[in-house]
Amino acid sequence: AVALSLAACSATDDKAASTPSTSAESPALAALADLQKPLDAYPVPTEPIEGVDADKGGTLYYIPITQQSPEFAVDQAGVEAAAAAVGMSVQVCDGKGTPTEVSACIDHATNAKAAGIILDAVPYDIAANSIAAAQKAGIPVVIGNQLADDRHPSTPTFTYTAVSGSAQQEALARWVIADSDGKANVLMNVTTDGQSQIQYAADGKKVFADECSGCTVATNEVSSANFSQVPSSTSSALLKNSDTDYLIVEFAQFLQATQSGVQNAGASGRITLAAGSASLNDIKAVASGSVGAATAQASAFVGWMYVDATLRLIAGQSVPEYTIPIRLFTKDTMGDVQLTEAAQESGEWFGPTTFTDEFKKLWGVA
Amino acid sequence: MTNTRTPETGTPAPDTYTGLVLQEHRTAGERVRHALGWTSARFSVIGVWILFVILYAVLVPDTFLTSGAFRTIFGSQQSLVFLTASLLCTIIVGEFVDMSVASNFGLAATLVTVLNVNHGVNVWAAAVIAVVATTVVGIINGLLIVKVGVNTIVVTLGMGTFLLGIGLWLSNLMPISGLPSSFSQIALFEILGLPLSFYLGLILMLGFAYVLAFTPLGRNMRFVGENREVSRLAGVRVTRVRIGAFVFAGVIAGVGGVIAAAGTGGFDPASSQAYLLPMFAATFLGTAVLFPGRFNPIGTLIAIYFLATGVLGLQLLGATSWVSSVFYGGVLVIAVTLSTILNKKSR
Amino acid sequence: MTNTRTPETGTPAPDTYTGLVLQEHRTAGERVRHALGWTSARFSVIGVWILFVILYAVLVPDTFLTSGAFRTIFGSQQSLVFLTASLLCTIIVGEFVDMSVASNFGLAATLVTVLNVNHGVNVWAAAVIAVVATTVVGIINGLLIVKVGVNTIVVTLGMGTFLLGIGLWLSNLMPISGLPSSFSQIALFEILGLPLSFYLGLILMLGFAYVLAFTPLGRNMRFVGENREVSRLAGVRVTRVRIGAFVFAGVIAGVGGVIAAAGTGGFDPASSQAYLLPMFAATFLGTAVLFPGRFNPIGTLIAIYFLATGVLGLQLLGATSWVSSVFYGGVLVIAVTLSTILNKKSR
Amino acid sequence: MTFANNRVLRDVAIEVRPGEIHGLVGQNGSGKSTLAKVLTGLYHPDPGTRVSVDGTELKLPVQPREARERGVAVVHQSLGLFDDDTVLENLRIGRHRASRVLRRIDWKHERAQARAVFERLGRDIPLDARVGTLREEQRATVAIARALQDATPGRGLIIFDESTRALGRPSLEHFFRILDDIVQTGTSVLLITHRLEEIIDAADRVTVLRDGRIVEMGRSVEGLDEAALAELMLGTTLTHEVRGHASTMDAAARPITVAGLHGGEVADASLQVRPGEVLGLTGIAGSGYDDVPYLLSGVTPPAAGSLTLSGGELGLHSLTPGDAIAAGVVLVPEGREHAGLAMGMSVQENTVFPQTSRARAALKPFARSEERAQVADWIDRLDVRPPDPSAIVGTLSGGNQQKVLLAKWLAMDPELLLLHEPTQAVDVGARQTIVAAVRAAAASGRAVIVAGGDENELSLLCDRVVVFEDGRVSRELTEDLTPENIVRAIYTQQGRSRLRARSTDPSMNEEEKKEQSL
Ligand SMILES: Nc1ncnc2c1ncn2[C@@H]1O[C@H](COP(=O)(O)OP(=O)(O)OP(=O)(O)O)[C@@H](O)[C@H]1O
Ligand SMILES: Nc1ncnc2c1ncn2[C@@H]1O[C@H](COP(=O)(O)OP(=O)(O)OP(=O)(O)O)[C@@H](O)[C@H]1O
Ligand SMILES: [Mg+2]
Ligand SMILES: [Mg+2]
Repeated sequence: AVALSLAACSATDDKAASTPSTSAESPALAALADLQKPLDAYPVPTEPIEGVDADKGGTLYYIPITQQSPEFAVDQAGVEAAAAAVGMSVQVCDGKGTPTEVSACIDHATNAKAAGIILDAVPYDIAANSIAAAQKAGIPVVIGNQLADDRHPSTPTFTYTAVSGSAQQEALARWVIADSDGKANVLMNVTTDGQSQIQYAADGKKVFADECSGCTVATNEVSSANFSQVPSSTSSALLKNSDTDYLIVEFAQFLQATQSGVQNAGASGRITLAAGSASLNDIKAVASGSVGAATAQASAFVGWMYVDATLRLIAGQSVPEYTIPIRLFTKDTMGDVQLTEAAQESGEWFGPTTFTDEFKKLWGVA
Repeated sequence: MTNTRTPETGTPAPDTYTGLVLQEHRTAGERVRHALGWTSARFSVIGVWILFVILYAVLVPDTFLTSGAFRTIFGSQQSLVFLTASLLCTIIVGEFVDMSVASNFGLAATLVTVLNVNHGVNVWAAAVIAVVATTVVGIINGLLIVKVGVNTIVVTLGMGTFLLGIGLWLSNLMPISGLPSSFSQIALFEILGLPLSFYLGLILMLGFAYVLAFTPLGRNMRFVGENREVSRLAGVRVTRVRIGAFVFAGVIAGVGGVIAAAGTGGFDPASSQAYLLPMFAATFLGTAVLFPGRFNPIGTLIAIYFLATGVLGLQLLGATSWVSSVFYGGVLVIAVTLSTILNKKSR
Repeated sequence: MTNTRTPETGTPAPDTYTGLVLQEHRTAGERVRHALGWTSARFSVIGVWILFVILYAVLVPDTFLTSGAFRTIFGSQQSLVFLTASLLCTIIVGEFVDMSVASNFGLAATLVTVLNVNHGVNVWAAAVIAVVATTVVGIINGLLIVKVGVNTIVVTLGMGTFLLGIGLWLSNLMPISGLPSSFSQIALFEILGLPLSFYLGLILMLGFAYVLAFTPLGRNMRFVGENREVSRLAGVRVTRVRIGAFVFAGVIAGVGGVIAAAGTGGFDPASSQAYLLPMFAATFLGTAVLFPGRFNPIGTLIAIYFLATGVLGLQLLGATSWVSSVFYGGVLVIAVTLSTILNKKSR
Repeated sequence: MTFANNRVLRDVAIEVRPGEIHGLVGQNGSGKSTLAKVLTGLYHPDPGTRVSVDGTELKLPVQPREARERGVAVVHQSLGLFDDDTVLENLRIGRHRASRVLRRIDWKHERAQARAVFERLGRDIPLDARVGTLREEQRATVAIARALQDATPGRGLIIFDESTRALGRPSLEHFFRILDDIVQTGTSVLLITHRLEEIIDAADRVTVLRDGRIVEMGRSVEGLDEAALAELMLGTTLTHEVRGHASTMDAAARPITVAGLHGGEVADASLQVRPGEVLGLTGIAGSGYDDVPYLLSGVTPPAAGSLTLSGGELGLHSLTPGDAIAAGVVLVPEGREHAGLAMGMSVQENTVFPQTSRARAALKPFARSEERAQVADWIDRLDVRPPDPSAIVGTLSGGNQQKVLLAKWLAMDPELLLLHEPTQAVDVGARQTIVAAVRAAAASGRAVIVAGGDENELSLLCDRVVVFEDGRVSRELTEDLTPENIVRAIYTQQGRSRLRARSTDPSMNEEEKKEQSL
């Protein structure tokens, strides 16, 4: 609730400085404009947590599905900073992308009587037993970067946190619509690695269906399992849809492979690229103009959010509806954004970096 | 390897494994050095393992010296144990690295889950079907390689890719789960703080080692691996032994896959390729343990837990993922190189 | 090929397995079948390739029969061409599959980008440094394997993992990019609608094939691969040839990596492992082309574009990603099996 | 029996009587080994084949195991031993007995078995020695022992495929004494060999194969002599199997001298050989004579010594094969598969290989057509069959491979030609061609050194023979180099006695037959 009102008021404030690229004054476009600049304040929850200092000395286990993927590095930094703030230590365990490794990590956390377990982008399914075991042992488990799985609903010791995937896809869709003045032939490289990713893309598609009668959308499925085939499948998709002028890459990790695919199909000239879940490097690409637009989420905030959620579970409190700030970067609206790793980890791209203090206040460790 | 005797000189070539040549005439000093080399060639890895343990115990006592860490090291490597056992089956009869093992393993894990969860097949029936499937794969590999005479890597690499595709199709590219928790007991049931699957893996490897060391079958397998033609002339049923090895490899991979699925409650077929590397690493590192230059189950088992210890320790020290790659690679090269040199010295 | 009669006896000399000797006893039918077997063993893959082309041309003419499709097939495989060439270097001199090629390739691609983008080194200097680095890797491989005598797979597998780690460390786990577009011309500059890198790959493979077929060096390489002792007795510096092969493998991988980086403007080190499979597939499928049972550059080149065609066509037909895995695996096994059988028949 | 499209045995029917030594002779590639392998189930014969042992028929294809149980044992041409394993392991491989429950091997029992066999053989070879460390002769003994242990006295058939080729004279005579004992019991022996003397002396009857067909089945050796037998094998009268060459030595020319040669088992040997002369080196196993060629060609680096050629002195220490070849010293080694030829390559490539192997301009293409012409010439000179430069060497029969190996090195036009066992396991026809070629090389002014243990070979080839003892030259034979004299010189104590003092004729009662027709 909190977060929503925040977004709303910021929207009203910024009416004046509207987006350069478009003329029409629809709320959608206004929202789009807002997405292109930092927030005035991060959507930090308001409900404080009691007895956090009791958690001092505990160990949080942070388990990303794989460490070989940039965004988790930033999440991890956030988690570590946040944990440090409450005097907890963080143990990182690389899921290495395999069910057995992820399970092993969770079991390790359970065996080690962890204060809490944070699973980043880990589908419940690939470690179902271990997660269940962890909960049986009374250890709070937080899953992030995954849509809630109805078959495994939240419990007092287990919760999903908010995701920004859909928001990013919708933002990209709106940008494409605006940028093409409502006449875009879009190809989406949809990641089929999991249910969540598919859902995000679907939400993005829906925007085109609802808000752009003049647009066509084709999709091309890519997956980590067949990484080596991303270029050729992109090429073939472009061959099939020779009138494509916008290519949305759901996850920037496939951006380079997609680009080679575009090159091979000889379509470099006519295609504008847009990518979601971008990290520093991709945003540099936007700055250099080789990518039209990119969305990113405030990963630093995500780290703090994970810890906040965990602390609430530990304290037995209910977990609020978080909102993860996202931003849409385009060459001419990103202004003087600092393209450095420091900036990325501080979260300054998305808003005032003071949100860490606000969290600390909530936790009573300021 | 074939006839290693060099006709030119009539002198024996140095032995590939146990360098027992020319031991007769040696001075005391030489004998000592030889003994040293001999020992270190066999136990250096174990020594390094102990070193690691001590190191970590000093650096991160409160996390490393816990039953939790212990259980993590010994309770989390079953998949690797089964995979390497399956790989050893064929390597020992002289077939070069079977690239289909990982995918075959994945196939079993995927099949059992899909059949049970998506198609409501009784989980035990599903398990049996899964193992049968992997066995059939083994038979096909065997027939193509042994009877038709196609290159081993081609067949297994192709089969591996093929099975990966099948697995992805079955699960329709997504992680799947939902096996009944009762079933998970075949993997997770705890004995002395370690899951049943650990003991299963242990028994498998020890049994394997026993067969190789003490039974006629084991000897025939080794001989066939050493030199096919000579074994045939000596009256070993080469064809049967070789095909048998592939079939067994299939069975083991299947059982391993089912147990893995039971343990995690599901599987992600896309991930099966991720096992290839640690699997090879452990198997080859095993040649630097106990029997230098020789593939052997016990050595492999030790290598697996050695690597697990190393990686866990690094993680406890907060190293990022690239470190463990470097560790894996570095250890593999250095350990095997050392043991090769030492083993030569000990001649 | 003629068949002979021994002057004394008037009956043909039964001197070969090749059956030529007894041709005169063969019915016309047999002779035809023999000739057929001979041809099909060599050209079946090419035939199938043509079949695919026709098939796709009929099924999806408007997308497949376009310059775009042509470009996609022939303009997208350079990385594979360089990787397989590098792999062939060592295979030809009888070293078993070099597992470090892909990572070495990745190292070069990562280095050139990191040095230029993150450390502002002049891009050409960076390229040179990258190639030097991969060459050094080749030298180390060579020394360990040839001089020290460590198992090839162990060294290369370990080295591969190690380099993967290094690559991830250099790029700090992120895909990197930002190479100057001027530099990208060494890969993308268009000639007759195909990028320069395509022609570079072509020249590399043809040159390689020429060296093997027509020059003393090539002959020495093949003899060393065939029988080291025989080569040594003929005065070939076997060690030098073997180490040389590894060094060259390093150079080629490096150049390939740099070109790949130039083409995409950067690299994702995590992706280098994704090349392993197609690389092996193409190399081994190459043994079913032109010279059955022999690794040969031209065959490999054909295999690469054959696979590319097959996969693209499937994708144009709307097949999901698992289909192409099945295709890769299936084709590999079937093609090589057939050519093996046919080749036996044609004896 | 057919390999792919190549029928190598055509309608062969052979019958071995109980208690006889049955000789089987034929040219290289005539199918002797194949016949042996069919009988033991290693190869699958074509339909219509019948094999019966001791009256009862075997079902086809012969299963190796069943054949063995019926007492059909074989010592293969290539012994079939694991050099990296002990004598005991080699002896018992494939014959281990496992305990009931645990399936363990009972090594006590295994040792007992092994000892028993060696006792029967009257040989004592350490059971734990690695076979790789044994001499060729001992290796042969191990292989023979392995076959004997399968043979139950009184029944079955033992096949020896050129098992005697590596045996020195004393062991040879001992070997036939053992055979005599064996056949006494009623077990039959099929003896495959190229040493016709063995047939004449030892066999009861002989069967002759030519091009996979039977030309003589079970002809009694009474009244046969080696010439007659050779004639049967080749289908032509052999001009001579006795040395009939005039010396081509050029006494005037400066001799090639080897001084103070050390290394391998050679301890300070000095030799002289003149252009046009063929010098033979021989001695008992271990005397070091067979190391000399490898030392002189830098294949096994000598400890010390010098070699003086017309071009000047060549320091042997740190001599590489490359240097040796450059200096005009070439080696035709023993062991075609191991060191002689690349079996997977064509005749042409193998023949011209040494000429390009050290090329300075490693990337300058070689002249294919010239090479082809040259190879065609050599194929013609040495009568290689089939005369097809593009034939894969591995598909040629032993004799023809040996010819290619010789051509390969003669084509280098050397000053000093070193040979080791140039005609081992080669039939009389091929042997003649090879001898002629070597003599021709000598005649054209090359110095030739032949190291060999086969007195017949030496007597055919050499102008002069030196005998080694303990790594030194001990005796020298200059005139009338008959096999007898050579053997006497090698084994000073005793000369050549008849191989087998035939005992009373084998019992021809109850007519059992081991028959087979393909
Ligand atoms: N017609 C043939 N041509 C060439 N080689 C053959 C032929 N038939 C069999 N072989 C070879 O002989 C070997 C023995 O055949 P076989 O199938 O009997 O194997 P084995 O060792 O006897 O095993 P098993 O008895 O269990 O079948 C085969 O591996 C094959 O290579
Ligand atoms: N495994 C095989 N595959 C195909 N052809 C073979 C095989 N083994 C032998 N041959 C061919 O069969 C024929 C008979 O070979 P075999 O070895 O029986 O001759 P051999 O009489 O033993 O000659 P040698 O006196 O040299 O031993 C030869 O032409 C040989 O090329
Ligand atoms: Mg033969
Ligand atoms: Mg033979």
